[in-house]
Amino acid sequence: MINKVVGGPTEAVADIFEGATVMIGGFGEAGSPIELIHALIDLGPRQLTVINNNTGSGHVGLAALIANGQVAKMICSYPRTLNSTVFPELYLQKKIELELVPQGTLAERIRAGGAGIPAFYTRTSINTPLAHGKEVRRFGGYDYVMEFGLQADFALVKCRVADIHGNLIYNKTARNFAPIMCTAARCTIAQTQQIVPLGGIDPENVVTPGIFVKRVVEVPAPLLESKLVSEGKHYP
Amino acid sequence: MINKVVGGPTEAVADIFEGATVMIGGFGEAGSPIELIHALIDLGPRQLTVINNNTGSGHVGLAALIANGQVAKMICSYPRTLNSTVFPELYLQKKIELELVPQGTLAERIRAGGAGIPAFYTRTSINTPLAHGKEVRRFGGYDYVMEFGLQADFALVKCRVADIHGNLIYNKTARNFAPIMCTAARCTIAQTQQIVPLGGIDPENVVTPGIFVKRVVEVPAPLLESKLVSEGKHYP
Amino acid sequence: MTNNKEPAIGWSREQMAQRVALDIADGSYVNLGIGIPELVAQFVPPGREFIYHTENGLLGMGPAPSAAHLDPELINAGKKPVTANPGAAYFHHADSFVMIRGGHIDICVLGALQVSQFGDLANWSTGAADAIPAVGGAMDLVAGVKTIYVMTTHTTSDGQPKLVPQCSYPLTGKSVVDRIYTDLAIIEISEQGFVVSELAPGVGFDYVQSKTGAPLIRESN
Amino acid sequence: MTNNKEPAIGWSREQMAQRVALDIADGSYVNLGIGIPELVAQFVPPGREFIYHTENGLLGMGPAPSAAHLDPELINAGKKPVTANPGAAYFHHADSFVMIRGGHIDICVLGALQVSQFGDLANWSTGAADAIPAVGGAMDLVAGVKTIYVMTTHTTSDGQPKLVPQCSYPLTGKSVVDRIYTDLAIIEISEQGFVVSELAPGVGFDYVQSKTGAPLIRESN
Repeated sequence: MINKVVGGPTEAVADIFEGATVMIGGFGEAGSPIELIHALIDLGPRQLTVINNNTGSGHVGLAALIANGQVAKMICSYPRTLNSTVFPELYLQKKIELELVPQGTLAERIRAGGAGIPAFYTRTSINTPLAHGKEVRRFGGYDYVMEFGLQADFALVKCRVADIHGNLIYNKTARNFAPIMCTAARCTIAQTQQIVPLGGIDPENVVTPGIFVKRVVEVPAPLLESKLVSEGKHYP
Repeated sequence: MINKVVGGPTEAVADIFEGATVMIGGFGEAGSPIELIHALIDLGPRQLTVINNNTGSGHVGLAALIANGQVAKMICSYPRTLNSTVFPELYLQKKIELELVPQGTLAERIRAGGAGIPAFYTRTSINTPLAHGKEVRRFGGYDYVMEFGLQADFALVKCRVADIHGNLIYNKTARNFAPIMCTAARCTIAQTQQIVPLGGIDPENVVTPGIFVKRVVEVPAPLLESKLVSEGKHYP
Repeated sequence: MTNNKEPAIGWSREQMAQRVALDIADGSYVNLGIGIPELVAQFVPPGREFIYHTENGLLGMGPAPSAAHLDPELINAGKKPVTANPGAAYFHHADSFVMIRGGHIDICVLGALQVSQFGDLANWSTGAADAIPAVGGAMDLVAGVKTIYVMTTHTTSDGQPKLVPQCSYPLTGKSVVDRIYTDLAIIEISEQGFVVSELAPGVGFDYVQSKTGAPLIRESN
Repeated sequence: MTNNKEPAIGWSREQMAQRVALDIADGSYVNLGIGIPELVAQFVPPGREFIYHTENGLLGMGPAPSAAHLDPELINAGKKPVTANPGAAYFHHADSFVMIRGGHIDICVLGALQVSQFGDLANWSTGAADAIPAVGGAMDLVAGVKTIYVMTTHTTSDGQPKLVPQCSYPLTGKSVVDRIYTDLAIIEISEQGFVVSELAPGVGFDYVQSKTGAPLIRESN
């Protein structure tokens, strides 16, 4: 019978391998699956390609994963944010690669990856440096850039409530990239503040249907990135 | 201040014009906005292009709109269903045009139309007659067909609950095409069984945000297409 | 060993459905086509759980409701009333076909007009001039679902082979079928063509070959 | 009529925001860029209602919460805490950019590094070798939103024109800006270039021209 709940973050991420592509949910700290990221730091696989809107802040969560030398490449829209120093330093030293993607194109590329759409056209970035080298095509009198779908080996996301089939609902703007990342990864791992019995989520209100989720791990009181950063915490 | 509620179906559809493209929600009778369709029959504009998964049944709703000679072209995936005789007869007499689109491609084309995506690639229909004349392109060793986004002048949808800003929630599988059609039409008109005050829909549970809806009309007890068909009813 | 008599031999529709269900792994996400494939849901082996997807917008579809619980807005892709199991989810059509096109559904069981020896499927149109073409989600399903099983009578009602060298009807998809369950046999699609992996009780290889439009290969043991 | 003195003249940031708000129709769906544009929300004219979109996934954004009601998971695109008004909706990023790319947002107010006389906008990068490039949703907004207003000081902090013949910084979008609100004037983008439609009180046309890198056109009356 179907039960996707696993014992803890360590077990949940245990098969993430060297060179894997990992989508990580969150917009800043909202929706960042910090316990799963810390378990990934404990596990230690290197040469990861990470897809996230940002690059983390301080020395915890995603920033700590980068600081630990595990990330070869970031695909993101906004790599500098308040208290973000780890990525900028490594980037200027040419020790980490960056693929900069407009935020909406990043979202659409992830959705396309999950939807079996290999490529699509968008006006976003047309006539800008971010369209360099990309195919441009005219539809209805306007130029559009061709963009490719993005897929990943793993997705790590945070949600508010899950059931044992992996149906998920989120909290406010912490939803952000998680629902589309769940669709675009071969193995989606969700940390949730609460696990409810089957039927505990109204079928009308499910945001991520369980078909997109492989593992669920309960983290009732997740750490708050901004609090750790303000306290000057480092992980590990 | 924003209040999208209008007095009734007649007022709601009053500006639908000859030659307009109209998306109509519903999968069979589930989600069919039958009162709005009947108001459109009363209004009488002709030469419409209608986008719906089917072509209606019996002599009410969409089938009656077609029988009334108002539809020049149907874009749909499955034009024959139980009790569907109006469209087949006109089609065999070459009195109505048909663009047959695979169901998932139809859904994705509507979503693309709403999302500012002029074209995308899909494997669906590759090596079949429905790919004839379409551009084929290879990505990652597989062939894909290019498909175009679909937009409309109007969308008519049915929902369960709406607020005055046009936020909508649906009932079970009556949701089907409505949320994407709302995004792809310049003017979306929703009939709802209930109108609630602002705040009456939990922001976490909104399916169609109000930005996609222009008009809301309350129809507390909508007619049931299958009941009308079994009673042999004709509209008008 | 062979049996060339014409009376009802081989598997019943229910036995075919049972045989299909046996080949579906626990925890699979399954889409059942309209018609015979719907029977599969009645034969889930003990200890297994399948989650049913219906492309009109429901994951976790349950059986038909009692007359008292009919809801005309809770239906399946065949537009028949169904129920939603605990843990179900409703979603719109674009999201539903993300599941299909994106390769998230494990198994789809479909009916067929014809299947070619290399796995081409024709199941949406006979191409007749006076037919109303209707495709629904069939082309999306064969293009996107990981494993495609076909469940069909071995021949048409007038005895013509449905398993053929090449489909004469318009295709639903090319090289998409993985396995065929008929009333006479279970047949795999291989690079060499049709391979018989199992015969119905009392049905011989030669008999099945006589009802098939393309060469059959005996499974090597 | 002209005024070439250097002390603080023209509109304050608040007055600029008020002026922008006056030009937004009742019932508009509005996206306010990070920084000065955020001030616009404080000056909604009486009798009008705007609905604010923030691209990280909220329509119906309200003002910053009191300290007691901070929720680190309810933030705006600038990652600052906000609230949700009655009638709000949360959605994921792909759906949020459907609103933007699909042309559903009526007005976006953005800051600028440079605006060219034909409406090209540069607001994401100075192109400096040691800069960390970061674009966020700016390119999506200018490509998709129906009307783009720019709100900016007329010159850089060291007095260089921000309104230029051609942007020297990397573009966010080409021919995307409709109107510019600066501390000195309101300037429309026309096919002929910059057209001054309104001067701040006490500010003369020639003075604005002296602070502008491209020719200004007087609005014909």
